[in-house]
Amino acid sequence: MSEQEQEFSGSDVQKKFLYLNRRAPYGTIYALESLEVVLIGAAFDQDVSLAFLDDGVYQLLKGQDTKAIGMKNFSPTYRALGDYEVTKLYVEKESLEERGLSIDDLMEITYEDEDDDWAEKPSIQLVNRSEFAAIMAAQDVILSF
Amino acid sequence: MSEQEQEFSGSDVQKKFLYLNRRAPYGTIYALESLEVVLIGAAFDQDVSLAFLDDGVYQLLKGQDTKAIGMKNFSPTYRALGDYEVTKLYVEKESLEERGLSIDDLMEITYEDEDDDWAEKPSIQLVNRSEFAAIMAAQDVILSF
Amino acid sequence: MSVLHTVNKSPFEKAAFESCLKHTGPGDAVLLIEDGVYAAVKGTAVADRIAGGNGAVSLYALGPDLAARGITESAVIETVKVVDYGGFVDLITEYDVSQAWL
Amino acid sequence: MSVLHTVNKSPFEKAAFESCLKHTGPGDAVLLIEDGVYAAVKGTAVADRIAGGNGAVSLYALGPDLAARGITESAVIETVKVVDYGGFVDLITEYDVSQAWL
Amino acid sequence: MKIGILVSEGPFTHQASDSAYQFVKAALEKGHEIFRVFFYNDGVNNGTRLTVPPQDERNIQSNWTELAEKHNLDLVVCIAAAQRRGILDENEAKRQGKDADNIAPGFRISGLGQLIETGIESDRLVVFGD
Amino acid sequence: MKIGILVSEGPFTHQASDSAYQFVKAALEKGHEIFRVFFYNDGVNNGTRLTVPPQDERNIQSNWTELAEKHNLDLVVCIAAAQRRGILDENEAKRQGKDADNIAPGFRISGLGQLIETGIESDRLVVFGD
Repeated sequence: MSEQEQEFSGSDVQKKFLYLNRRAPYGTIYALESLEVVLIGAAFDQDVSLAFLDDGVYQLLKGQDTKAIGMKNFSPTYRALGDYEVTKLYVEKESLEERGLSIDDLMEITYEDEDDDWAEKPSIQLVNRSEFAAIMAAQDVILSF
Repeated sequence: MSEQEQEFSGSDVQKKFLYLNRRAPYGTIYALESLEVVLIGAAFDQDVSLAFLDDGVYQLLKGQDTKAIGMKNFSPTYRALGDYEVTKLYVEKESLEERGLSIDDLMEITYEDEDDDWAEKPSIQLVNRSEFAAIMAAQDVILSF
Repeated sequence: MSVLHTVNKSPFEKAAFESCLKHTGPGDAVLLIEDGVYAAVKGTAVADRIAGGNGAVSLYALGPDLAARGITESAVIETVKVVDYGGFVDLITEYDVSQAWL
Repeated sequence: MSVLHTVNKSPFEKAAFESCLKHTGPGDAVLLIEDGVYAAVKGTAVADRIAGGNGAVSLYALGPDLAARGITESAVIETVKVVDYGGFVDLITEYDVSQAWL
Repeated sequence: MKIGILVSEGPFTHQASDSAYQFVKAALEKGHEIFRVFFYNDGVNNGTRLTVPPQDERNIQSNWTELAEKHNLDLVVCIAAAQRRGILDENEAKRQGKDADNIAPGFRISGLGQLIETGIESDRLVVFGD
Repeated sequence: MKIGILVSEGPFTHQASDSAYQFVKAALEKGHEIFRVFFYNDGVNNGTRLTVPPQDERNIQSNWTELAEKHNLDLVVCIAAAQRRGILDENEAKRQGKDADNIAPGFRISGLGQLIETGIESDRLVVFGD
């Protein structure tokens, strides 16, 4: 990995990557393996956003406790995304509402803004369904899981 | 297989097996691998029924031609089920209707009734949604794919 | 004869939950497991399918799958009983046959 | 910038098709492949989602997947253009980015 | 009671194998007999000994293998499904002219008849899939 | 154009790998360049040489291997996803203390960075999954 990182850190190609998450955690592995791509991808100095819509919003729910199903609880990793300079997490408002959820049901995910004296800011941005088409159209690469 | 067949052909255990098919062919392998269980299961002198509901009704559509996707067209196998003494194929009427289909869009599947001078009879029986709960409740084993 | 129906899919992602509800008979039960447990939550767009549902059908949800997904028992619709894996086993033995809505 | 959306799931089984339609912008296109092609058929319970749909979005279905499933081109809704794998490639190059609704 | 299990999905990607494992453990604790666990469709992928999951995650294959050893479980991988997906034991590898096999300890490869037999011989058959 | 491909599902169970294969063939016929085919999630299962599909069915693995030979394609299997699912090459088998490997000719195992690189270097990235 470090070789690749070096190879690209000097490159002036910077693309807009969107990771689009539409599936719940644990029932399938897609949420976890998507997150693993995001963490590796963070080494490549690209412009990264994550989107959570449909059942993808369930990935961010507070209070996940996987002990009794014998699987690893990977939800704390989302809160570490700020350390990887992944700071744009778009969550669809309508997807939350259909599921009886509000932003208060989601984990608090923040980052320190280096352009603003390292002030702590929320990473999650609520986005209306109608705005998502524009977000997608602004990307160079969409990885959907 | 033949060993098992012998072992069970003498057994007086006869159970009602229902194979419940709810998925379309080709997009996933479940339809094909369900059919493979039915064919092997036919060697075991059990009381076998197949049910097709939801997207499962697509498995029986006429005129499937898989040349251009490079996959094997396994739909002719359904027409051979009569030779395996698999003669009860329940198709849900409402599932057909929602998909704009009628029984005329399905393959003709028949069997020769040994109790009726080998008269050729249709294997497919249209069943209303409301009747399916009773069909399921009458089974000893339901294998769903 | 009575049927235990299991649903392991989110009602928002797949038609399995809806199809299951349309195919239950009196005396049957529905057990929500894996991503199916999201159907047991109060206040969602599908909650009335359970809350206002067929009283002749008993409803269960698997506690370990609720907890994994961050759903507290107080968020679960009152008519849904929460069971653990042992309760899942008991349901399988209590009902005559099981049908998995995959 | 314009987006090519691909849908590979049956509209009767999964919410992907419906979610895709809700997230297209003007100038986008939707290509139905694999089990997604069932959404292109006339006279189904979801046909009006396409036929009465957003005219600003172009609709395509993959011919090889239609044929495999026994769907003749005459059964396909008029506003849906049928393409082969070469046409799929052309669409990918014509639109700026693609999004797969899995 | 005598309970049979069908697992239709591979490890990790879907929860099916995990759910089946937890169910089987609970059933054994309650004194039930597990007639057989039959692995079909992608379920055959549970039976490869070549997996190396991350150290902080469960090892689904070895979980099954250990449970089988402890309770003398019969874990059967469908031969037809296994051939499509590249799961082989030593005999099958030889017969198919392959230079390696990958079946895990505690699993055996056999025919689909073993699934039908599970349905006939068990009081209940429970299906875990996608 | 330079096109990158992501395949997220294994062979046979979902059509994803077949669709990707047909797409890649068509793209090559039209003179496009395939930068890389990256296999992730269950997609890594496309890269085992131990499959023995029925003789009247397509062999998905050998289809990919032959296409790669003919067109010098770069077929990359994600190492992390492969470890979870038991896909190993000789080096990995040695490193993990496993007694066999199963990677198919024409496939190589590498890191997730190769997927990001595919996104950066390709004009288009096309995802085939479930």
